[in-house]
Amino acid sequence: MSTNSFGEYGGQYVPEALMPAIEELTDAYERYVRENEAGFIDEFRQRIRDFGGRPTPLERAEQLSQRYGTDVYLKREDLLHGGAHKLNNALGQVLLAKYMGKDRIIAETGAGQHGTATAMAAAHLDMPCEIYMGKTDIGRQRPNVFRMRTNGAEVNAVTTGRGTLKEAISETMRDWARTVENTHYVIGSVVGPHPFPSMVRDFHALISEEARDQTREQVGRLPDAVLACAGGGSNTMGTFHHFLEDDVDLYAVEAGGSSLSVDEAAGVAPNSASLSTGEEGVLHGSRTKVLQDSHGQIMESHSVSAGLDYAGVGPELAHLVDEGRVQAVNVDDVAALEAFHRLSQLEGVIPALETAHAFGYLEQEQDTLGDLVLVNVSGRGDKDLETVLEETRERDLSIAPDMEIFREVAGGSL
Amino acid sequence: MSTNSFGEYGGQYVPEALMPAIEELTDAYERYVRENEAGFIDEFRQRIRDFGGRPTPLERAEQLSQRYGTDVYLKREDLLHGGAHKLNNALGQVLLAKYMGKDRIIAETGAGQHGTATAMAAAHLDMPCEIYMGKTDIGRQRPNVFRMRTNGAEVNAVTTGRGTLKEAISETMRDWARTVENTHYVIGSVVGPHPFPSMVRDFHALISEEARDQTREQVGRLPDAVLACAGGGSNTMGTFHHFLEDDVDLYAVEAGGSSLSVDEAAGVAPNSASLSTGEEGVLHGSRTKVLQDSHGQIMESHSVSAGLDYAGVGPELAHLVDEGRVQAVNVDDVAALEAFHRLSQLEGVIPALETAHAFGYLEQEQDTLGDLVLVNVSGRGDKDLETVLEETRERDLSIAPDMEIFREVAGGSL
Amino acid sequence: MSLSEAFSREPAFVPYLAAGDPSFEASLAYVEALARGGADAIELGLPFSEPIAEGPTIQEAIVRSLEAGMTPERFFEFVEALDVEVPLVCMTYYNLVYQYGDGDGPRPFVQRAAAAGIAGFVIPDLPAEEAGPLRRACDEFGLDLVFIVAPTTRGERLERMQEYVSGYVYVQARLGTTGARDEVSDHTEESLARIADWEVPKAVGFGIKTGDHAQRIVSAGADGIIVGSALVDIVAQGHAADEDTATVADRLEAKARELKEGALTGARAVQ
Amino acid sequence: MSLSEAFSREPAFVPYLAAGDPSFEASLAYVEALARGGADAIELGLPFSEPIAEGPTIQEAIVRSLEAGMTPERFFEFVEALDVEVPLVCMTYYNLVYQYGDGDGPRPFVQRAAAAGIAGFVIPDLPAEEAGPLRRACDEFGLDLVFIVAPTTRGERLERMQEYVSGYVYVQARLGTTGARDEVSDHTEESLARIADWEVPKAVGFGIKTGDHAQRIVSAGADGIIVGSALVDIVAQGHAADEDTATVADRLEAKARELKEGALTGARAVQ
Ligand SMILES: Cc1ncc(COP(=O)(O)O)c(C=O)c1O
Ligand SMILES: Cc1ncc(COP(=O)(O)O)c(C=O)c1O
Repeated sequence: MSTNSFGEYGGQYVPEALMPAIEELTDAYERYVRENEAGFIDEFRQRIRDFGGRPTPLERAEQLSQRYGTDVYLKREDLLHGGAHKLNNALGQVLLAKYMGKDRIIAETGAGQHGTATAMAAAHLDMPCEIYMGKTDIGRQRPNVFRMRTNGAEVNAVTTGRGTLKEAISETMRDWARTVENTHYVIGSVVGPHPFPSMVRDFHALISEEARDQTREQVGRLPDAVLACAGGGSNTMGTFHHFLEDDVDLYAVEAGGSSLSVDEAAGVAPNSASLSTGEEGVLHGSRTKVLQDSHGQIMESHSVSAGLDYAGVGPELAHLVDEGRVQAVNVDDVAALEAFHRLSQLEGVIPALETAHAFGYLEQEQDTLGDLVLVNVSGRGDKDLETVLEETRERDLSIAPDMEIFREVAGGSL
Repeated sequence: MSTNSFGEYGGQYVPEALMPAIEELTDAYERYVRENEAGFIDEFRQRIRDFGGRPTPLERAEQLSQRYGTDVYLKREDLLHGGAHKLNNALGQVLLAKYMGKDRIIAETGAGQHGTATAMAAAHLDMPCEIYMGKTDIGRQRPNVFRMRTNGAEVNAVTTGRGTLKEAISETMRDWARTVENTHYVIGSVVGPHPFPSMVRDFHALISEEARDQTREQVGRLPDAVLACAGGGSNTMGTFHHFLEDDVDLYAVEAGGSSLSVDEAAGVAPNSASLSTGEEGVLHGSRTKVLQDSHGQIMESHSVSAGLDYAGVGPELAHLVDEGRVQAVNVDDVAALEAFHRLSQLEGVIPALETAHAFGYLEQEQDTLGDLVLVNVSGRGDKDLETVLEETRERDLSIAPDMEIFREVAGGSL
Repeated sequence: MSLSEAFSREPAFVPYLAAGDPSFEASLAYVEALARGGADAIELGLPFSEPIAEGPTIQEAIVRSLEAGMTPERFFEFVEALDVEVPLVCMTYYNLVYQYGDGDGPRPFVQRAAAAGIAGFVIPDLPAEEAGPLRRACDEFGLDLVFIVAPTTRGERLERMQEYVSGYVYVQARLGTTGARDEVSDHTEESLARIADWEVPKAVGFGIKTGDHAQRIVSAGADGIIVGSALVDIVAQGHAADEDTATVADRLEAKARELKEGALTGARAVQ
Repeated sequence: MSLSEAFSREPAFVPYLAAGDPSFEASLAYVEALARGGADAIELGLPFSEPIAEGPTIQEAIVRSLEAGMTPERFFEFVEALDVEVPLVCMTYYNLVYQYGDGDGPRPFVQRAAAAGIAGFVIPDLPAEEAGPLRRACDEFGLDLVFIVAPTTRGERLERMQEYVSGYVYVQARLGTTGARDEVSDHTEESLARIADWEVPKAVGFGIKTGDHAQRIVSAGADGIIVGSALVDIVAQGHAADEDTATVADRLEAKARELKEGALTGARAVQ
């Protein structure tokens, strides 16, 4: 049995052609990331500060605190360069690739957030970069495609399957299998074969390193509960990591989508709640909790939030849930959309739709989370405005602002 | 003669109905902002840190430094909440309105950056907020309209004139004349009647306060030259303020547009270079340099960058230019578009089109600016992607990335 | 006749039109019709591209006038071409005053205005604080400088204005911009009370629409009424309906009579 | 016949098809045609929804097969329904192996495969490091477990694999995913040299398309050739052109003959 495991989860389920690269990466991870060889970590910290904008603030959410009768604090990863926590990892990995002497970067992207972060990091470090993106996603995430191209990255359309994240990951692995000698694959979450889940977590652990210090400094004690949304689980693990040994409740909030049930025949799970409802399986290089049918075929997941729309989840998070250290919970599309509007209106912070799930849970469980709750704002919602407008209108949510102004001005339809 | 002046510029040219409010504001400015009465400045600094994300980093631009053989440093205002320096001012003024006991906020917006910043600040501080925006601008700046509405602000369409910034300012002044007793007008740049130019400058002066300390700390000395783009001039004055007494060259880079000439008959100046080519006049409450025809009618300005597209400029900046303390320079649309792509590709920082003007000047004058150049990145360019794509295609610029990927995926037109 | 004389016999009716709206010729006829209808003085708007104190009605008049080619020089020609006996007040924004001539402050503009026969100025974006240079030029050429007292104007500000004002004081009936309203504001009496001891005549404007309004304003103690948007509306409607100048002029004259009559009735009520 | 026996007489030709592509029935006919054409062993793909090691040709075959209703259970029925004499190797991804039956690791899947007559496995996403449980199950039921040696596989990794491998070793001719290519890679000889002392037969795959390729590979020292995409292409074209099963089967049989012939020619060149 592999030793690269979190309990039963983890491992390295990849084609043999990639194994040498994975071993090389494991070695580089141990030396540069874990042991700061050649001052890697010092350089990473300096760059994520000057280029990325760390530390991000911890902000007391006044209106939410009042609403819930609980002190609510926001960890503002939305202020990181690029608009999401994603840069912590992208910058770390591109820098590591440089230390490893690689001269080409590839990455997959779904909603485009990881792709844009990687493109930024690659431009910053002067590395050629190609991003794989499903053709469906290219169509619906135009602005992020612009951003990647503008930063000089190539964007390769993935036309297999439904043309979304799952297919993009598979396609990036195929590129890597071909180009592994000079290329590093910057995976976008705490998923994939070891050492990715540990390494990506370590880069994101700056979130909890700062948040823990900030809460102690600003409030004088540790939070009772920490909430983060979970897709692959990278912002989640980053937010939880330094609290794991503390007496702090940790909640991973998944996308409940439109329903927790699954449609076996169609191969579709209308949610992305792999921690809550998935079964142990092997996907994209690691053993973890996976949305799959009874035969082991991977399901198409679904969430209103593209960044949570993934059938797997990080193996460490799966393990922590099995251990009872992390609570896996979920909220549905409607609760997330409402939370999106609530935070925007009450706090002047427009969250990513992914992030909004964490606030949906806060709304639902406001009475049970204790007196001091920390929520990770994993990203900003600028990218989601069109989607939210559309999804909100379809559902006729009363909390949403009307957009009559466009009709007024255009004298017609939106 | 008014004492609220910068040399010949400044003053309070507003309707009598507003004068009491202006006096009240002047008093509040003196007490709260200048003298930190009731701890106003302490609260402002704490909020702009926790909510806004200050301090913003000072980053060495490695690729640019290499390209120019000069140390180039970026002051990263693009990382401020909302994506531009604008929040410094918006948060300061909304907070001040609260201290003054006002219970309603109004503001004008052109490109939508000041409007979104004000909407965010108002949501954060739980103040009702209405934004005036020209109907032309509403049409072409949809995402910013979404953001304002999402933050709970009302957006009022201004249908007079060409329906852009100039008309929106006039309309906001009209609202204020009606509602002055309970309403504060959050003006969006260092323009308008005293005390606005001084007050807005003070809120933005955090930029140079930090940048000056950061350069000394990170480089061990002060820069030889400091560059900032200039529309109304708020990021400009904020970036220059604490360097005014130093032996540092200051460059205000205006939008040269398509040409520095003017079309009197059409009432159009195809640029926004009021410092470089404007004449002394009175606009929107203060005496300053203004783009006007020989009769004194205000011209329609034009720049590819909506945020620079204004016929006036802050009176203090006009004064500093006359004094020779600040150099007024300009670059045209093409140079700005090229600089947009250059910074995006070389540094992984997609600048606002406004900001790109400063980098256009850096490219042109790379040899004459000294060994250590500081450039203010006043905002991020996400808002400009569609515009840049279009304007770049029209001009067939070779530096721009192609967007073939969309054609590939759609199998057709963009 | 001087401006203050225009208020001396009976409550004065002071109409406003934008000069050159919708054309130079028609506008001459309209202004003359107002004089025939009983105007005691007339405010003539010289249009500025950024009329921050105007409501939509007058903004649109300004656009029509500018599009018809109005400039400061044409404005003076307009004044010279007018065949009316009553004093004329130029209402405009400071930038036009400031830019005129060789750029040496407001003096050239005032000199030219005096030559054309203008009796005084109202400059809505020029508070007393900034009015020194214009006041001096007016004194030099014997012109009046009217100031606006807003409902919010109090204390020191009133004193400063009292020092500078001449001709009449323009009492703004309510907050906001110009524009006809159905209600007459309560602020009027309070404002009038605050400046009761001023020597200049007190004319009330902003929102007066009917003879009835006029009557109530005068019975509240005003020495005159100023009416703009209600008249500009008539011009605008005539323009939109493409009516001939004489028809519109008649309608303006009739409206003027109604308003003047209202003012007189108001005055009788006071006595 | 065991897998290694299939390689014992002469250079072996090992074709690959996705079972059930484009339908259960047609696929049976195609596999049988390959046997007639001279296959010494056959790799049968059990399609998985995320085939990360496959190029576009085989990905599409997998989609066709899944859409035609292929499942692990149907796969075993497919194997049972086949009328061929040569050993059959199941090529699939680990999740399907892992999930089968009561979820108790890979054992139930191996047991069922053995019952159906499968001789061994190739699992492209299962490196030696993770292969312990499957190796043990294979041993229990007497099945082979084939590993892939990539051009990048060196040193310790080779030793670990040598320990686990049985049946044959799959030598990956070049980096990347499956798919027919026009060039034969130089890596092949180097890879073969690195494992020269292994006891299992060495079959080379990835990119072999013609009899000519086959000949060169065998003359470079391979004990057999594995051909997938070039055959799947024939299935795909037949499906696209809506040709009948017999026509496509004939074409597959002919292609098989060409490849087997090439291998034999290559072997003669070595002798
Ligand atoms: C803002 C934001 N939050 C969360 C996620 C989900 O990823 P993870 O669960 O790896 O943090 C994404 C993914 O795109 C994202 O963009
Ligand atoms: C990013 C950015 N920079 C600069 C400006 C120009 O304003 P100012 O000259 O007041 O800094 C704007 C205005 O919208 C802006 O959004």
